Amino acid sequence: MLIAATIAILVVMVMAITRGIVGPTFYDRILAVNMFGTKTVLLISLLGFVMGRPEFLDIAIVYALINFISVIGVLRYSDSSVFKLRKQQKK
Amino acid sequence: MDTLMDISSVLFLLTGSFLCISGGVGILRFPDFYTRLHAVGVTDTLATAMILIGLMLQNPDGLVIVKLVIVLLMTLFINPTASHALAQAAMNNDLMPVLDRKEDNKKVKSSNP
Amino acid sequence: MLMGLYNDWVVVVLMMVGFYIVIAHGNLIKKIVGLSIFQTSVFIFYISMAKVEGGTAPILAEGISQYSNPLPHVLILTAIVVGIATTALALALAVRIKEAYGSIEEEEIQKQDNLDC
Amino acid sequence: MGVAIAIVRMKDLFAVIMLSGIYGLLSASFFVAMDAVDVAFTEASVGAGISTLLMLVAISMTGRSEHPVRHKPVLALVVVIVTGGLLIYGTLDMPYFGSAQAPVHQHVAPRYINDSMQEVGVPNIVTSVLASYRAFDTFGEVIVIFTAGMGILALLSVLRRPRKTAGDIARDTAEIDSLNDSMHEQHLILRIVSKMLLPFIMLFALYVQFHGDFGPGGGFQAGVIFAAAIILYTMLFGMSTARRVINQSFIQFLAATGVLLYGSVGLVSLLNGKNFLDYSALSADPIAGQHLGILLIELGVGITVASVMIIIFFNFAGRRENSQGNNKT
Repeated sequence: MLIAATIAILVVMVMAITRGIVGPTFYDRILAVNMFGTKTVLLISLLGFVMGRPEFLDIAIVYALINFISVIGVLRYSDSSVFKLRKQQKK
Repeated sequence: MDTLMDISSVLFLLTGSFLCISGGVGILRFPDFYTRLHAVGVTDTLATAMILIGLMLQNPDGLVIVKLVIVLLMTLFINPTASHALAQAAMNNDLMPVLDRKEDNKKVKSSNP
Repeated sequence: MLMGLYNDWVVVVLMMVGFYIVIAHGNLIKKIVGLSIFQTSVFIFYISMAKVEGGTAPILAEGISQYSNPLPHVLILTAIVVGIATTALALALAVRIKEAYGSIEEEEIQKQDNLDC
Repeated sequence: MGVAIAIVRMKDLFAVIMLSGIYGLLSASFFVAMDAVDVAFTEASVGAGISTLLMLVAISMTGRSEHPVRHKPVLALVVVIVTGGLLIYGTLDMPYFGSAQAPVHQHVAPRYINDSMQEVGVPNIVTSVLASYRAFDTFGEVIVIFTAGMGILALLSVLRRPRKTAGDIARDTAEIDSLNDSMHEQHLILRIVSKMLLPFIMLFALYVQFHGDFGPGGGFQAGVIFAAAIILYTMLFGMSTARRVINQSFIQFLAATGVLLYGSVGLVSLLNGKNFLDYSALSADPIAGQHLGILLIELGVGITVASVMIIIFFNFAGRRENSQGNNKT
């Protein structure tokens, strides 16, 4: 059962990567990264159980936190006026 | 009691996996950013909760459960916040949703250079 | 029979991707990304070397007799943190180059240098 | 897994950075699958979080588009293929994946696995090797990190800008403050949630720091997580607020303190008549001495890593804000 869930998550990860590569706007890419992060949290906690040593959940916690921080950071620095200016110049 | 735990754990895990996959299909198939965000934002949180609860039922060991609860709380706080921030940033940078009809779409684009 | 080596091949492919980026692209930031890919391939190489069939993570617990090799883990653990420090240094250099030359494309920088001479 | 990663090499820079973030996450889960939990821990916090952020800040300063003009990549491709072919030919002599007879597992590793419990008394072998058997290496690594921090300080330091008059500074800060205020109103929810999370992140970093003897974790990881917490604060509340909380010179002082703490532990054991960094000299009971030594050393490592990361980030972000301010005027 755990294995089935792991496989499902791997499939979803592949989907997220596809969106991250295809993604027309960069918000799509950020979304893909965010989703990928949450899936990694799940994958790591599942892997811990599959391998029979579930005490390594610390890594999953770190992931959840770091994922949040990196999404915020990406938004903070892509929201910047530099990007906006460049966009207007292009148009 | 054990079988009950097992069955409910399997049920939770299955629901979680199903939600995960539907979110994955959503992010691939939906036409624009906001619908994709909707698909992912909604399913992700619930799927994570489901799978983590399923895992909790698998192993009734003290520290592990505490850590799982921490992960669960973190995701419950973080995921909606991240989705909110994403949507707001996209909105602020004039990313318009794809509308229903083609003509509408053109109008929006022309009014929004 | 050759399937036992697939991890090495993954590493080689990754390494070559990183190498290609470094030598074929002119953009300095892209080069740094390529370098970090190269670096990670080396990490994966070490870690896959440390894996022992049937072993678990090298944290002693009761009832487990076989562990993976801890030595490569130690080397890579420090290498990752040192790697980020050096990457940051490289990025800082790129930023300074941008400020001095107004560009981070290798060719343009070279052109400007030639003009100066 | 590797095949998916091979696609990282295209698109414009922003996409490249995003994909390298995904790549970091992917390689970290790969490390978990390979039993290297400590390494996965580090890669999770470093590869996925901090390095992506730094690259983003860097491209926000240098511009995000890459020039398409490239002189023939054919030559490069040939070089790459030849090198790759040779390397693959070389791998044919490698031991198979996961075999326990590989030469790597024959030399010192069995001793570490079998004896570290008696000699060092720490269940996490990675920590015991890192901080006790190979403490000298780690000392070198910490110094490398410290030096990198110093280098960035030298390259990007904001203090070397031409002096402004007091009026200019006041106007600038007022401008930045108003900019920050408008941003804060936008990000009200983010701010509140992060404010709630921050103490937990810091608490978790301390847990990782001091639990490193028993589970995955240690100074390097804890330092990075702690720095990540501060970086989150800086991103949401603005540089000027963060500078008010954490003084730049204090951070520089801390970075040096970490290295010195590490070195002085070695000196103390030297003065007590043992080898440099031999902790059994620290206490009458060798095992207790080892524990104390590892604790102190991890603390030194943690302090240095955290403060160097904060220095790096502050300098990048401060540089960026400065250049933006200059563009405006």
